[in-house]
Amino acid sequence: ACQSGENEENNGNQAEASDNRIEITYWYAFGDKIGENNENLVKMFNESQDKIRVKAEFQGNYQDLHSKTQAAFAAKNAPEVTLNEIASIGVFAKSGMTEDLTPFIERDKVDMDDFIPGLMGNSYVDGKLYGLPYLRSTPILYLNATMLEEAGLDPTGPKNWKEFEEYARALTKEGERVGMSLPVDIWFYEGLVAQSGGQMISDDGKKAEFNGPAGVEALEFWKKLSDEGVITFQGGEGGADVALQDFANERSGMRFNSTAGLSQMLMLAEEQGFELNAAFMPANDSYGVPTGGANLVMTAGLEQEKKEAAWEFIKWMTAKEQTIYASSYTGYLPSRLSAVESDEMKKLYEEKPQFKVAVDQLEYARPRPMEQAYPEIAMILADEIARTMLEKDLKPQDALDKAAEEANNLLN
Amino acid sequence: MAEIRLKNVSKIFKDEKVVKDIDITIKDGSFTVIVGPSGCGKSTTLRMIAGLERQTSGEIWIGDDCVNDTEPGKRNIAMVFQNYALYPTMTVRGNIEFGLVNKKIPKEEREKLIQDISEIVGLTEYLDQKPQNLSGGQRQRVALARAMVKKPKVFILDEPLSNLDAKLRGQMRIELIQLHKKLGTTFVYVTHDQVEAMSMGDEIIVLNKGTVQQMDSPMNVYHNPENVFTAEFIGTPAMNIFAYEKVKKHLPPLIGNVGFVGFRPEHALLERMENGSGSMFLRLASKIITMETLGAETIYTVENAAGKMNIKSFIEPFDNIQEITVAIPYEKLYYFDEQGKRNHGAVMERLEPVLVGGAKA
Amino acid sequence: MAEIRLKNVSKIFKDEKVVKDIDITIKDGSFTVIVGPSGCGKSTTLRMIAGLERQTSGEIWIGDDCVNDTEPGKRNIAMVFQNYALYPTMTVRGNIEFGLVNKKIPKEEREKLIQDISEIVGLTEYLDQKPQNLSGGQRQRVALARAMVKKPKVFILDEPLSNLDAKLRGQMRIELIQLHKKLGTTFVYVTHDQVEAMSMGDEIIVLNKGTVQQMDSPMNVYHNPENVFTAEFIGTPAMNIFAYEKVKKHLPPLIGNVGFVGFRPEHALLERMENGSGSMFLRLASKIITMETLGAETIYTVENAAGKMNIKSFIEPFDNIQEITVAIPYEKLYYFDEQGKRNHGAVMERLEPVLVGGAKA
Amino acid sequence: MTRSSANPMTEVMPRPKVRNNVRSWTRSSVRPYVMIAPAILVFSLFFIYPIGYMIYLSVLDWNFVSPVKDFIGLANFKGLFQEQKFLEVMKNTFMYTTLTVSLTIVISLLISLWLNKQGKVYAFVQGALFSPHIISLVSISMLWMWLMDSNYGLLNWFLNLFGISNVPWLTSPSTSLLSLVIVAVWKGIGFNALIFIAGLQSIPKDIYEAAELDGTSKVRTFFKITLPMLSPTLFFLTIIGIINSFQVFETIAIMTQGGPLNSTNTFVFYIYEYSFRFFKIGFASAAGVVLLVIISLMTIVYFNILSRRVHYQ
Amino acid sequence: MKASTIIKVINGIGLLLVVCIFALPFVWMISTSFKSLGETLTFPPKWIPNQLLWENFAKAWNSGPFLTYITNSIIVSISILILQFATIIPAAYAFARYRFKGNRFFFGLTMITLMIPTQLIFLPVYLQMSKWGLLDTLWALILPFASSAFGIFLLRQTFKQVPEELLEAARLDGASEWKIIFKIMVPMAKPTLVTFGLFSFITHWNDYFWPLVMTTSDVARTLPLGITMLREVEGGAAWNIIMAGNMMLVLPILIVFFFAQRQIIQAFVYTGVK
Ligand SMILES: Nc1ncnc2c1ncn2[C@@H]1O[C@H](COP(=O)(O)OP(=O)(O)OP(=O)(O)O)[C@@H](O)[C@H]1O
Ligand SMILES: Nc1ncnc2c1ncn2[C@@H]1O[C@H](COP(=O)(O)OP(=O)(O)OP(=O)(O)O)[C@@H](O)[C@H]1O
Ligand SMILES: [Mg+2]
Ligand SMILES: [Mg+2]
Repeated sequence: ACQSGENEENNGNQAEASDNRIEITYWYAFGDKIGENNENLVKMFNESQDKIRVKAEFQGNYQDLHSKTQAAFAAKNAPEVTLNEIASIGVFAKSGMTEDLTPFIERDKVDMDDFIPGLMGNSYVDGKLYGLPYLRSTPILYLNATMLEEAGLDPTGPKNWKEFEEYARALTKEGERVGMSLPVDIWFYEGLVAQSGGQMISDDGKKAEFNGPAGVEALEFWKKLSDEGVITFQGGEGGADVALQDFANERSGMRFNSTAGLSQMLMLAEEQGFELNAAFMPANDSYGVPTGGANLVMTAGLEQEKKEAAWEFIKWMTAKEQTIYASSYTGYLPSRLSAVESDEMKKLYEEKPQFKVAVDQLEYARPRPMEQAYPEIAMILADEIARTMLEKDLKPQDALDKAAEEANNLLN
Repeated sequence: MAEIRLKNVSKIFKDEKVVKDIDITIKDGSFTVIVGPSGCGKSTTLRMIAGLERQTSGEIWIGDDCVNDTEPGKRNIAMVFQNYALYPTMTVRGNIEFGLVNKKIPKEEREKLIQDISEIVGLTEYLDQKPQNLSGGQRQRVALARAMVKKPKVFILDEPLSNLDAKLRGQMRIELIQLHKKLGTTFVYVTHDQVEAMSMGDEIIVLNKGTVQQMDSPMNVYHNPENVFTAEFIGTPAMNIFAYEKVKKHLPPLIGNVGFVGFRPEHALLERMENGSGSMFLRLASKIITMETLGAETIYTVENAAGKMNIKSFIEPFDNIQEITVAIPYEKLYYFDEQGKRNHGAVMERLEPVLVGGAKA
Repeated sequence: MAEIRLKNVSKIFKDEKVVKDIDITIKDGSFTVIVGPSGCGKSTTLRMIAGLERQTSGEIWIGDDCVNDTEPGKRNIAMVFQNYALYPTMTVRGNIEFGLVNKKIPKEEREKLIQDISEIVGLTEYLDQKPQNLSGGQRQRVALARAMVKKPKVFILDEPLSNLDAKLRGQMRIELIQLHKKLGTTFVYVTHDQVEAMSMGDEIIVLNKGTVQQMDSPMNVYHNPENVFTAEFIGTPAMNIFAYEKVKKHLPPLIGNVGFVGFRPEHALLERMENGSGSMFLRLASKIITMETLGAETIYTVENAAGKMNIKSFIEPFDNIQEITVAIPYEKLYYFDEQGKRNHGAVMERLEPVLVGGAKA
Repeated sequence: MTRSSANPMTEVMPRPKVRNNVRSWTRSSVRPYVMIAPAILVFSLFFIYPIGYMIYLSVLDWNFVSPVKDFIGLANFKGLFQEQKFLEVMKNTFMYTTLTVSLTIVISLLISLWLNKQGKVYAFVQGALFSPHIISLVSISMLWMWLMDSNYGLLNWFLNLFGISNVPWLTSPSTSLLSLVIVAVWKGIGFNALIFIAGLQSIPKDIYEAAELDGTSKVRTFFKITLPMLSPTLFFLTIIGIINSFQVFETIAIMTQGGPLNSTNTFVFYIYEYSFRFFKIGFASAAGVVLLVIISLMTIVYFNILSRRVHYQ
Repeated sequence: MKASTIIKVINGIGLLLVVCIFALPFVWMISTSFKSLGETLTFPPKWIPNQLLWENFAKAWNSGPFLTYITNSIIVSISILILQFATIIPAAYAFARYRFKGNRFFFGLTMITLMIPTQLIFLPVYLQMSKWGLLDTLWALILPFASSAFGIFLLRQTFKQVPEELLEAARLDGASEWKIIFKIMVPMAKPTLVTFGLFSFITHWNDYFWPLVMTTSDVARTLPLGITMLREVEGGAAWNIIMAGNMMLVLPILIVFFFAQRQIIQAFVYTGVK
């Protein structure tokens, strides 16, 4: 219809129209910097060779992207390459919507050891590789170093739960500020469970395990601090925004958030006039974090030619140079060891050491559950956690048992 | 210009026959008025002629064509509606022009026609107004102009003046009469208003419950009604009609089948009690119940052996008098049979046979 | 029951004074009719009496109370509106009951009142109908019942019959007269209709442009108009009025300031050309323009030296005659000064002074 | 002009005219169908057919992409009514609808009584009142989410000025649904008030005058005259309100995602969530069918009430 | 006298309050669109930004092909409007003026569609569109809304109020049915059509869900999608930019409305929504 010249800078895909390049489509989520990054990379890819042309198309947030991929798959016009939020890799793979990449890896002898192991947990389903890490993140602990110092605390932050508790207490001034303000987000809870040595779902994917000792301990820890008033939970959809605002307004001294927000946080801290530090999520038995973000996947059932093209593109996107580019453009994690060690990244880490924290923390990264029912389970669980915080008398164990019961129903 | 013939035309709505085998010929160039009580089928008859309603049976002829299957727009008929039915979104010009455009008459000719017509009805300066900015009379004129401009063979007007006030109605009445004279087209006109019917029509059709009661000239309908219905319907106040039984003893014996006797309110004389003598009069001792003085005339409602009756008098009203004698000349009496049909043959036995009934026409 | 007095009452809308210093007394128990052309302030006057509109200046008294500051609901007035203004969402019963409930009249009493009233107006069987299911006449009765049931001191009726058809109007007119007799309450009645005004009122107020032209009994207003406006306004066809100049030479010299001369259409005689002689008549050679035959009467429009005039005749219509003499008895002539005010003192010089003007009342 | 001369003419009547007429007759009887055809075609293609498809899906166990479609009869429906969450969703939907519709109507009726006046000022205020209606729900949701922020929102800041402590708004299950209702009411008042004003203006003035003469108090006039006279408008707005409330989606998707604790999850969002987040097409379709049944019942009730109970002039 | 002045003052304050309650959020929106990111987060909130950051608008504008979005929005909204007029006018006329077999059935069908949420039906429509190859084209955004049950409903009410004599007069004037519709009925229903047109335009101008589902690339995307894109960032939303974007969405329609307001009230007085 009506394309104007306006978007040429964004779309590198409408250059010379009628050559015999293979056309493939690539869907991505999120706009702003992330969107620009995608568009730029695709443009670079299209310019880097003359056999394949990729069309990059924005599809909303991860949920929108997934829904639309699914609908498009049913309508048989799915994009060749798309993103799977890592917890959904399993769903897509198991319902046959994504292609097993293992043969390509083996054929092209891709050096799988170069990918940071912590990020690979969510790439395999039933032992087969279904996606390669692309824009990935983990939660980290953001600290208002200025405030910590004022309170006489070490600005590098708490190392374990005990210290975290002390920090939170020390930072809290009733009615004025709290130690940490955070949304009810299963992602963080997964971290705490991992730190306590447990996991969310059993290995065979048939049973909920978050109501085991590790899960209960995590929730009890949260509930204790919440009841005490040194951390506050922000319910609802806007919870994350509130937590951010609390932190920005110095009404909380610490914050859990994705590494993806680091650039924005640095900017904010500067504007608000405080120093920002980043640290590992505190350890309990050990450190431990889930990862986030999305992997690149190929949709199933493509013609051979398109398959090859799609693979070329995925391979290129996850190569070292592109990883470096994406990481420095967006603040997401670099997914390759070689990238982390590259000069570019090293330079960046020197300037902004906060970025390094997340990479280092990856050593303790755990895969997220990938069962088809997990989105629903996560919601049930989040509800129960929120309820635990609200209802003084609700025992964490009971709440988790209830959630687990529903989860088990869904898993079988 | 054309004659209209209805041949055995009937109309059934749902299960009700509202027009019953009407069989009339409306003369070419006549001004025919249809009167009758509400719901008697006047509008339905007009609408069948116009083609807005299809007759259930029978034939309708306009001039030499049977129009049974002709669309309204093709019948060469113009209609003026009770509430004008002007197109509110068009100007006066647009209203008049609309029918012409549909007939695909070229622009110049249209312009000229509109110019002419609007001069005739005196609307030239209002041509670019919307109807809602005009007064009742002006709207009426627009409706007329819209009808006239099509040069129809027949004009149909369904109570066109009933929404106007008395003064304007009088004025428009005269204009319509003059218009009819000028155009010479057949007019079929429905009205509720006695005065309109009497003063405008060459021919009056009295309708009741879907059947024609009488079709005649206004004077004949007034002075020579064919039945009780027409007699009572035409004239204000209505003709006084009472059972023959009740006045039998006051009258010379009658030859012929007589059920009812009637007389017009203005034909009775009112006499003071005392001088109640003289023959050739039906005399009834009466009591005055109410008296309406209307300037030039006075209407008395009186009660007597025959029941209540209205008397119209042009002389100065009697005040303070209750008892009175009503005297009706024998020759002003009308006779009807039990079915309410006029009995023209009824005569008084003891007198030399006179032509009974007041009519001379 | 109460007398109504308006003392110097005026009403200004925006910048326009639509009622100008009206100063009248409406007699207790009278049936007073207000007539006047459209927009002359009739409704406004009524609405001020009812309290729906506040007068700009002056005082309104009902009985012994100055009601300037009394709410409409407290003035003990009932009003019947032109389009009835029935509450469409309530049944007939609800409509009648509504005012009573406001007055906190107990249920049983209400029931009885409604029963009585609905019998009087003949609505008993329609009590549970909604107004929209009733005919025009029935709605009118509901409006009356609603007004009557409150037993008001004053009834105000603003063109209550104008939406009814002729037959029904005649009937309701009689019902209203009887109602007034029965109740004996003061009625103030606005109408456009001559016949209503003349036949119903004890007293007529003629209003023009917000000022009272004449207030008198119907007969006096008809036979003894105080000015050209009243003379022309009352009577159908209207009084014929022409400039004195035009007939000066046909009349004996007059003493007094005379600008206009008039006569009622029914007071003129029509004579065949030949026998145009005899004194004591104003004779004008005329040409008949149109002739409307209305059964009992014929109305001629004639043209002569004085202009166009209407003549009403109760004799058989002349056919085929164009030239005619109109003869008006001197004593039936009315004289007005240049401002249109009646000159009662004008007399003919050469004759013994007679009481000029046809009126005797 | 005698009868005998007329009869032959009837017989000579040219037949073609009749045939012509037959054609025009058929045309006129087909005409209404031709006229509604485009609209009905659009509705069939884009509304009726999908509904049929949805009904078909509701008896399947299918994840939408896999080739396996198991027919499971009414199992989805059974599952639906056994699910605590679905019952909550029904409850939420009804609560939301009832609250939204009744509050909107009551408030906008009061406002319209007040603002039903002529003049530039009133026209401006009416315009301001209506303005939320013309703005995208997406914008509105974003705006209100932020106004209702429990710590930093303008709303709480404002309440604090009056010494009222923070209301949790969207973040607590006890206030979240109410918060959505507030947004819907805020958005709906202008539209409703506008239509009420139109309704008020079409009530004849003399009825009020008659009531005044009957000595009716203002309150009684309102309940006995105004309200019944407004019943068609009231009814129209109620039904439109109910339809809109049943369809609420954007505000929930943007402001709460059905939470917290499922407290704002309503029909449409639930259906959307189940089909697209949890890949349970059959299940979601079953919920859709339940919604459809409710909607159809409402339609029937609507038409019946319309033809019976409401006052029309 | 005094009491009436007090009432006037109270009334005035009331009016102001109403304007505030309904208009302040927009003032807030405008204010925010000029703020810096930090300012949007401060508490207590600031009404007037320290400085007007016009670049927020530039930023919002540059975050996507907004010219395309706007053109698409206009094309879609206007095409829908035209198609709707073309389909609802004859349909409403037929429903209002003809008695035909199935009248009630078809009208009932129409009314049911009025009550069906799009979220319920988009999936099969999506599959259909895909079959026809219309996905990600403006057709997919236009065709499903080529008719409107609400429009038919409103217009039918209006048409029903047109006196029968008017149509008969036109028939006697030799006008065809179509001519009657377009020369008599449509002009008489103008206020209703304007109102419906405005509502339809608002609805489709603002529609978020349908374009989101039916489009996969910027070629066919509309303004609301462009705006929401601003919010879809994993880190945290930049409210100043979002509000700047929303301003672009809201302003045109706000302007249109202030011109059409009188007509709308009129339309409802006429139809009485009966
Ligand atoms: N379309 C219709 N459907 C059913 N009945 C009808 C229809 N039109 C008229 N009628 C009935 O036919 C009868 C005659 O109606 P018509 O309108 O011809 O009366 P009318 O003489 O014109 O009355 P009015 O003086 O009140 O105008 C009435 O009983 C009326 O109810
Ligand atoms: N509310 C009002 N505002 C402004 N002018 C008004 C108002 N009501 C009446 N008028 C004007 O006052 C004058 C008198 O009106 P009123 O209604 O009293 O006339 P009327 O004699 O009852 O006329 P009609 O016979 O037509 O009913 C008219 O010119 C009218 O336009
Ligand atoms: Mg009729
Ligand atoms: Mg009046």
